[in-house]
Amino acid sequence: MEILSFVYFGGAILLSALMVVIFKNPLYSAMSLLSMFAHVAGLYVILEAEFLAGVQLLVYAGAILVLYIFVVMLLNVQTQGRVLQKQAPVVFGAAVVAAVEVAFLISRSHFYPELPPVPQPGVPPLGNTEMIGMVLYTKYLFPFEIASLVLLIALVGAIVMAKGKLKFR
Amino acid sequence: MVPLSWYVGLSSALFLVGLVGVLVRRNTLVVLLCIEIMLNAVNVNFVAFSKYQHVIDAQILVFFVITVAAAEVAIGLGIIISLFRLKGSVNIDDFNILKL
Amino acid sequence: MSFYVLIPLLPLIGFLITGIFWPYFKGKGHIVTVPLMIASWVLSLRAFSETMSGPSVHLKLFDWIDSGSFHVAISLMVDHLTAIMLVMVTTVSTLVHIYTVGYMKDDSGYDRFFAYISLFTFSMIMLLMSDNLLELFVFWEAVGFCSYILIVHWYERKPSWVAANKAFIMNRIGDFGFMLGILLVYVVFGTLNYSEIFQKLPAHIHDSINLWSAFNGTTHYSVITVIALLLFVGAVGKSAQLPLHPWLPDAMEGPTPISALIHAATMVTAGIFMIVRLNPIYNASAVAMSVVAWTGALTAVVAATIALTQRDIKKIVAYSTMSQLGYMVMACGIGAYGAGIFHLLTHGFFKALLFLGAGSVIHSMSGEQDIFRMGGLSRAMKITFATMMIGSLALSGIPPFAGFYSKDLILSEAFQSGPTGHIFWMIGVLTAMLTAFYTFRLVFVVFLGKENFSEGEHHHGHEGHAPHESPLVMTFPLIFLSFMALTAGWAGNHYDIVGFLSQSMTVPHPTARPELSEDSLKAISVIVGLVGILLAYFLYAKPSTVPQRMAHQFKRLYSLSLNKWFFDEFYDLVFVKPTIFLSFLLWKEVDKGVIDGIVNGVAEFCQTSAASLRRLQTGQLQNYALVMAIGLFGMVSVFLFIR
Amino acid sequence: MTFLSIPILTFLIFFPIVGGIFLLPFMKMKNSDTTVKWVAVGITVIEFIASLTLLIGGNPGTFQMQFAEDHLWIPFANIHYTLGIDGISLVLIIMTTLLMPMCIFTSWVGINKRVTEFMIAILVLEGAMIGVFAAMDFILFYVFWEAMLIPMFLIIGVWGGPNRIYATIKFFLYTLAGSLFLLLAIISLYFEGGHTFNIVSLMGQHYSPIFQDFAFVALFLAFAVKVPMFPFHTWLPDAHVEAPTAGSVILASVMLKMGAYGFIRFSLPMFPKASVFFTGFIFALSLIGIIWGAMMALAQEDMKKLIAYSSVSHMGFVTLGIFVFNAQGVEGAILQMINHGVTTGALFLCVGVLYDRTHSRLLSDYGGIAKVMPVFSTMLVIFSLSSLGLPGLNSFVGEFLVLLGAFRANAAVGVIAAIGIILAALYMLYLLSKVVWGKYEPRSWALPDMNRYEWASLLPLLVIVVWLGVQPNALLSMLHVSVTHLLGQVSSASPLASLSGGF
Repeated sequence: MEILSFVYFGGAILLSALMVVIFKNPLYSAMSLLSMFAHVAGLYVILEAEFLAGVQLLVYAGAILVLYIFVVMLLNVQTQGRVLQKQAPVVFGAAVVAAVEVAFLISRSHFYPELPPVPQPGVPPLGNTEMIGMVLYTKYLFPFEIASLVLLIALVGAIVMAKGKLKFR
Repeated sequence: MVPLSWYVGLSSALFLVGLVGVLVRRNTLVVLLCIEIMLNAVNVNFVAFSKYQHVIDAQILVFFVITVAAAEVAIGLGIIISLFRLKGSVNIDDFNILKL
Repeated sequence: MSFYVLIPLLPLIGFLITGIFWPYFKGKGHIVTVPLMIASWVLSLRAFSETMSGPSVHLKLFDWIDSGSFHVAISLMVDHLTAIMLVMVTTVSTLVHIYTVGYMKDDSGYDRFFAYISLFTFSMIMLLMSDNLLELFVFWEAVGFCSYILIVHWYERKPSWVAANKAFIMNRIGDFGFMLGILLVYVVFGTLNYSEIFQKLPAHIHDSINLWSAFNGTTHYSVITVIALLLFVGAVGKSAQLPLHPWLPDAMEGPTPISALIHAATMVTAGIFMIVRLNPIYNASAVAMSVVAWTGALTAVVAATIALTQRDIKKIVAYSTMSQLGYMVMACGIGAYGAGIFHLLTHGFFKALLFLGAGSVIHSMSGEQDIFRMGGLSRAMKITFATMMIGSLALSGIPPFAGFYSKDLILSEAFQSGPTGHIFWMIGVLTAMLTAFYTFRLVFVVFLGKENFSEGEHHHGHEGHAPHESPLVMTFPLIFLSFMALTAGWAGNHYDIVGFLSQSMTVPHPTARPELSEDSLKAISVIVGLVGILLAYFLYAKPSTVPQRMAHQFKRLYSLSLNKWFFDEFYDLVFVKPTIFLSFLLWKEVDKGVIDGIVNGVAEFCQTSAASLRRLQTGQLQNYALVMAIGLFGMVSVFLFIR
Repeated sequence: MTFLSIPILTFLIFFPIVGGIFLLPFMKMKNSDTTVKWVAVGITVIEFIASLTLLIGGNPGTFQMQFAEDHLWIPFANIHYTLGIDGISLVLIIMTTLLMPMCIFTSWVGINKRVTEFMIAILVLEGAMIGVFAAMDFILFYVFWEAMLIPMFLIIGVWGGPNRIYATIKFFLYTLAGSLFLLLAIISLYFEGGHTFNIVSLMGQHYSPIFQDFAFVALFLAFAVKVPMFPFHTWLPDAHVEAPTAGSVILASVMLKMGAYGFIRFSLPMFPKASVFFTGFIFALSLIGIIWGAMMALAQEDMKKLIAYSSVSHMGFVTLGIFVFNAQGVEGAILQMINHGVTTGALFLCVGVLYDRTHSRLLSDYGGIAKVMPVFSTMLVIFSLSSLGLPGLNSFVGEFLVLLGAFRANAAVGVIAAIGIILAALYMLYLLSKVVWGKYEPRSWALPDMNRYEWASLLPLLVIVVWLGVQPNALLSMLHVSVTHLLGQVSSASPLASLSGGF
């Protein structure tokens, strides 16, 4: 069952990722990406990261991609001329080599077997979301604050740039 | 039980697909989308290892990656809009004004 | 401080006052310098009289250079040699100062001129009073500078500054040798002080030096000979000996008073003074002595032959100066230092006289210098004629004039100085005849015969009347100098000047002279002189075509003499042109071409290679990313497969 | 010793720099040029007076560094702010401070755009130059050494002639390329010499012969460019020709001395064995430089180029004197440095006087100026004569001592060097003949005699030219102890038997 769902989600992820690259129209690419995000979220569920799966759907699919689609439709660019760069053949060649390398690397690598869950005496096992909450607000509190700052800056930056009053030379 | 190496393989393949997309597409918007693919490839890896090693911290990292991705998209799209205003194009090879 | 300091100091003060405030004098420059000069002259007479009786004076003024073991002080030394030279120098200088008042009247550089002749006199006095080689060298060059700046007095005329440059550079070449001599003296003796050098001389007399050690040569030379010859190079330059003489005749482009003072009586004799001053060194080297003697003899005769055909009144006198300097150098070369100095002194008086007389002629002719455009001047310029006559007789060695005694002494000493001495004697006699001939050629052409100038032709802008006698300020020095030319020789002979001078020489002069040939030798030189005068009379006193015909007959000899043996042309061809050509060639081809070419080439290489590398920088972000990716996977491959 | 309660050397370095900073507001002001010039004159004159206190407070009887200051500056690499001077640096510092007011006077007419900036550049340059002479920490030295380049780069590049960009970049890159070798040597010395940059303690070390050779060559490249020695000299004529008068003066008088100072301060005492080893090489380059510079000067039509090439010739004497390793040679070389600074500086000032009137430096545009500018002509003649080494004026003593030292070390070297003196007469008299003598032909420009600013810039130099010619001991006496100590450092490390050629 698990293997089956992995094959499904993995295959769908790869396929929609390829579609992103292949589609000429950016709108279609964005839609394929939506599919990929959804399937990645599914994969997270298999991996018992339910909170992340939710975040993936909410943030990526719900926020980021919508933003994309807004922009794509706002700009409404007609794709003219080549879709691919001139260097595409080189890239494909390099990609094949890289794929072989990675495959070789993975086949050569030794992965540790799955560790047995550490029983925690006296403490009731927590759900995924609670655990993330616990760690995020204790151990990673400072990076969390920084992340918020990053978002703030991104917010400000995006506004400043999108306003377009700045004069580029 | 799915072996860990499958996940690694999946994430590598996804990463490569994203990378190829970044390198070959002329449309800046699509390049940005492909960057998201690459980020997701990394995230998949993180989550897989988190499960197999029982380390919750990896998921926190994914959380941060998503945060940064959000920020990046906001800024990136802002830049693209500015560039579009400037050049009337979103083709990446039109943006070579840094070159002498 | 004793009064000796004042002798050089007074002219120096004169120079400083006139030199610094010259714009304010406005043609009154003489009111400061002339009295100071007279005072200096009086003091040098006193110095002379004190030295006659007392010991030589030695005063240290101040330490000049101290560096490591090297110490040089500026000092004053007055011994017999210095004292007697001082008298001559200050006398001539004073007279020239006075003469200048008349001669340079109305000249725009009047005050400047006084400043410089005072500076010259100061330098010359210091040169005479120096007690070490470096001090000598300093003032040696200083008088050279004064000569330069005075030759260039009329700087607007091209010949002036060409001549001045020539004088300075030729002297520099001489000084090059002189300086090397000084350096070698210091290296060998460890001191530059005369008395200390002479003290240490015996210890080093057999030292030898390997001149080519830097080039792995093995030949060794006697150190003393090398020193003597190097120092002599300086004397050759300063005293206008062959082959560094061409500057002296050209120096006549300067005003006549300085020709008389610097280029006849004083500065040019510095070379002879130096040799005499360093006589122990020269005595220690037979090779150097014969080189000196031969140089002098050749100069004497070559200069005399050139003087035969010159037309410029000052050039004739200049070549005669050169010839007489050759005499003195020859005298030094045969060891007759006393005779050389004696001739130097008498020559100083009568040659200054001749120059000032020539100046008086030029002055009255308003600048004309060609003797064949004068003539018959004896009627208008009686004093000048008389004094010039006395000077010429003295130069020709006719008794009882000064030249007779001194020249005769040199000739007899030459005759007695061994087998080569006879050759020198013969050269001397030949020169004496030539001297008498060209001197009286000058006198007869200028003062006798018919007037070869038309009235008013040379008087543009001037008074515009016939040649006139010069004013008293100019004739007074002439008269004074004729008096000296008359008496100096007799007095020198009578009071045994040679014996007097020998007191300041470490090697005593041999006093025992064989009396045998004296009178016949004297007779020969006098007869020879008279022959020369008579020859000149027949050829030039009356209008005659003989000279032209002779010139035609001996065309080559005539042209050799007229063109001064082609020395100038030779130097121009061998040294001047190649140097300039080489400089330009090296500058254009090597300095700009090769050296700078390499520098610019390196820069250009960087630029072109950067320009081609710049194309890698496409400005396409994806190119960069691709290269990064390839690099990354390349590194992975390296990590994987080439471990 | 302090000045206004600041340690004197620090004061000397930073007073002009701070002064320059205070001038900054004038940049925006209108009609402030004259004020700025007077302020700059005031600063440099105060600086000069302050530097004279070094003379009063200094002890000529010791070779120890005097007026020493030492503060830790950058702790992790043991870099200190160390200052100190001995007799050699003392005379160079005083020469520098003396020349600066003259540079400002000579710019009075010639510089009329961006006056404030120019004065700031000059003042900052002065501070950096004094810093070079006073620094006793190698890194500090290097900082000043490079800092000096920047204002000079600007002075040539902004206020220079038509080809100024080429000249200034050539100057900058050439010197910088040399300096990088200096940095290399400094860093390697740090590791070889016990992790310190203190110059005095680096001198006390013994280095292996191989290291000495390499470090010497590195230092040589840096200093030879600056001097400049023979094959590295081609930046000099270009820089001089394009630089404004003040720039030429500073370049010739002070900057060229840095190279020679480097040889004396670092190469000799730190690498005595290598110095002896490379003596023949340096002799050869110096002699070629002496003759070469003189011959090049003969071929010039441009007055500034002529004087620039004559500098190459004169500096050949300096390097020659330094490497003969005897008291006369080294003292003569230092004296020659000062003399060259004064004389050549004065000659450049003279050219500047002419250039301000005519805007031409070509010899063929002049002739007979003695007629219209008698006082100036007198000055020019005296400085030219000083340059060609007339005894009684300053240059003679230095050249003579160098020749004496060279002759003692190796007779042939002395002889060849002496030829340079003949050639010096050739090119200086050539200059005089073309400019001062001859018939004056009126041109489109007026040639009034010197104004009071030109008087102010030339008269002090004239006095010094004569004074040093008559009383060189005044300067030499400051050098004796330092030079003796220096020679002791060299000879203690290596016997000089191999050098006494000639006999």
